[in-house]
Amino acid sequence: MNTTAPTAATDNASNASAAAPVRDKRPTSTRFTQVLGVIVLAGFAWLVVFGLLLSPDDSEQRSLVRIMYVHVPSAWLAYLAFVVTGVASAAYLWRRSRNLQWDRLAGASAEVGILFMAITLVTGSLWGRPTWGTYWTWDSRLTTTAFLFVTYIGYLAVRGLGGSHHQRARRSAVMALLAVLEVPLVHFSVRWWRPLHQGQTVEAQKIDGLMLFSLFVGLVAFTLLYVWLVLHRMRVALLDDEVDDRGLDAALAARRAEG
Amino acid sequence: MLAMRQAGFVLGAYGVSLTAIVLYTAGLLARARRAARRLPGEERPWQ
Amino acid sequence: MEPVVRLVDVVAVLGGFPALAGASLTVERGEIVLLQGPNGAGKTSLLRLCAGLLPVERGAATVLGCDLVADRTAVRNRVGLLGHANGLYAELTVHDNVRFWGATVGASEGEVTAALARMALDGRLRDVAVGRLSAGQRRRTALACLVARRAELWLLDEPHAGLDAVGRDDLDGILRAAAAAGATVLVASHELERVGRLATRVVDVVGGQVRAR
Amino acid sequence: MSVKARSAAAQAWRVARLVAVKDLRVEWRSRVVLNQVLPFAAVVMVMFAFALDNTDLLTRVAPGLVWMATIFSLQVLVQRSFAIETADGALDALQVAGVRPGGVFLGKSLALAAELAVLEVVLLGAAIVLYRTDVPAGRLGLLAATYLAATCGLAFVGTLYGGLAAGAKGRETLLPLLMLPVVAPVLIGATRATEAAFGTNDATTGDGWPWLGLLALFAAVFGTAGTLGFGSLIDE
Repeated sequence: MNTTAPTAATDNASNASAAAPVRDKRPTSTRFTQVLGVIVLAGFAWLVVFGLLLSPDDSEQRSLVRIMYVHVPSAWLAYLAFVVTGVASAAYLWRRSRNLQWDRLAGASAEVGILFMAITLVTGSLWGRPTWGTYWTWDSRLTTTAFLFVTYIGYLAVRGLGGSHHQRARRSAVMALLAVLEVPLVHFSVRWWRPLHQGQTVEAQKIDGLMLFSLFVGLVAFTLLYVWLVLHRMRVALLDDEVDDRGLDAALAARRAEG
Repeated sequence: MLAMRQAGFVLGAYGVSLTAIVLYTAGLLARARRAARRLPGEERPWQ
Repeated sequence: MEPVVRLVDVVAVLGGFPALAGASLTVERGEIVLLQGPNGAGKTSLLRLCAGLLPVERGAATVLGCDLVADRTAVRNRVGLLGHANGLYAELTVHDNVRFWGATVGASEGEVTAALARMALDGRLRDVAVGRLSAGQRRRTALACLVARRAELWLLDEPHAGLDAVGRDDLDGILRAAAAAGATVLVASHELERVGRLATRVVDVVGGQVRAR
Repeated sequence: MSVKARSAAAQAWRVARLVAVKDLRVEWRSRVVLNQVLPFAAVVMVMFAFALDNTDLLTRVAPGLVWMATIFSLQVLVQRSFAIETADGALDALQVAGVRPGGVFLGKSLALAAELAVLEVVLLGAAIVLYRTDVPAGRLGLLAATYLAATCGLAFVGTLYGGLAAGAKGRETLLPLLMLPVVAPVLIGATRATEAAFGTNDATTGDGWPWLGLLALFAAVFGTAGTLGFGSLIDE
């Protein structure tokens, strides 16, 4: 929307970036997210080293159990992310103040949730192919997950429809709450439809202490990554909204000069 | 160590996951820089 | 008495563009105010804002005692807006359309008939589908819907567009009658001569702002 | 219920009737559903037969095909339902008229449900003729109840997401993306219940009733959500 004010903004930017290079190089970083980022990197390093090199093979699943260290945490966090989206949307509609931070949290969480859900679906398929002999099966859990994925892609599409910040927030909050209604309906109908569960995941099987520990590390690493990504995404969203408002100020000045 | 027959699936799963995360993160930080360049001197509540 | 429209330094945004850039305007009951200015000056946005369609981004706006910043839906059924679109259903007849829009505020069949007569639509045209009408006849039908809707504040955007000489005279009569009956009229028009005679006041809309003459 | 709430409900209902009658009258005058959507649905049914090319298989999957054809047609019906409103700015005018969005939602849903019902009867007839489907007389009750619940659910969802796409102006491609995942439970539930009603794959009526419950729940949930949330979705 800021087509009216690009020149002034970029001129200032080049001056300011000389004065405060770090500020503009990592504009959404704080000490907290930097520390968080280091922990996330360490967690993922451990996950990769352990998952690819150290992990013992499972008696039944053999080396495929290694995929679980990524698959299970990302699935958990994807579901958690969508729950956060729903809660934040309700909070936006509930509070009289209509704080846009809730809307940004909802949007950020949904976007990160889609990323994690994509990872869940891909790693799950890559696990399923050698285990079940197929990339995909119409098991209730898989089917529900796929629907969830498509639903939140639609949610992001609605967020991108335009309008003022509050219009976007209100419309997408209603969409998110509709998704909250839809998910259990899809889940239960699919479960009735295909009641048989395939033999699933490591939870049910005997796993040794180190594997459990690694799964735990994976869960922590993905949780912290989620927090890190959502914080940054929310800050980017705030900056984008500010850019819109700033562009509006410039456009207002230009508009007033018309007369 | 990895059994050879399944190594492709395991490496593929890790590769796809990490690539997706890295690409998304890089894109996010690039967006932040782009937006920040248009907002010099802006007060940022987290700073 | 509280003015019918009170806009103070209103900013309204349309697709990122500040259609209104600090517009201030006060209109008292019974006035006929002519908004005039070049295309793209913000006349349409001003009318849509008063109808509660366009949100108030900054500033204060009260219409018919309703605060548009707090809730822009409260004012809606008390204003009538004739925009560039007529808001008619092409498949339905003139009578059907006027009856439908009248019914939204609970108008009786008698009021609908009166509104049709008022716009000289009670003859052959009454039972013709709107899709078959000429642009001017559609405009007349849209005006008849406004009459049937008994709006307290009339917001007319280029109401003369497409009207023939008879239709223009009818429109003049309607505006006078509406104002005489206590309604307030805001009309954006390029027909300075014609509306200027009727108007109690003429204001210029330029660059998203309102300037008194 | 308080007096105020009761009068609000009465007003919403009055608006709903007004809008439903208006929509059906538009359809009666234009015959778009009759002349275009019905033939479209019939062609879809024939195309399924081409794709599957096996009469036994067709008979076996007939319930699913009937509902797939219904859902395809629903897309077209919803587009049409809101094309009426946006062609000449009537949706804006409805908002300016202060018409209760909940009432508009119910009214458009009612009209859509009526059009869907006509369509479904035709598709059912097509299934009997083209797919050799049997409808045992003793199971007509289950069939009718299934159709009623599924039709209401589809109409509510269609109106809800159709309104959103219409408010967003020119984003018609959004409609299938948003709507198809949501109607998945209806497709599953209605297909299973219809299988039970047809006796396909030796299904008994007992297999059908739980699915009917799901369809009824779906309709109730989206009917309520739409009545409450429609205003936020169409308001631009």
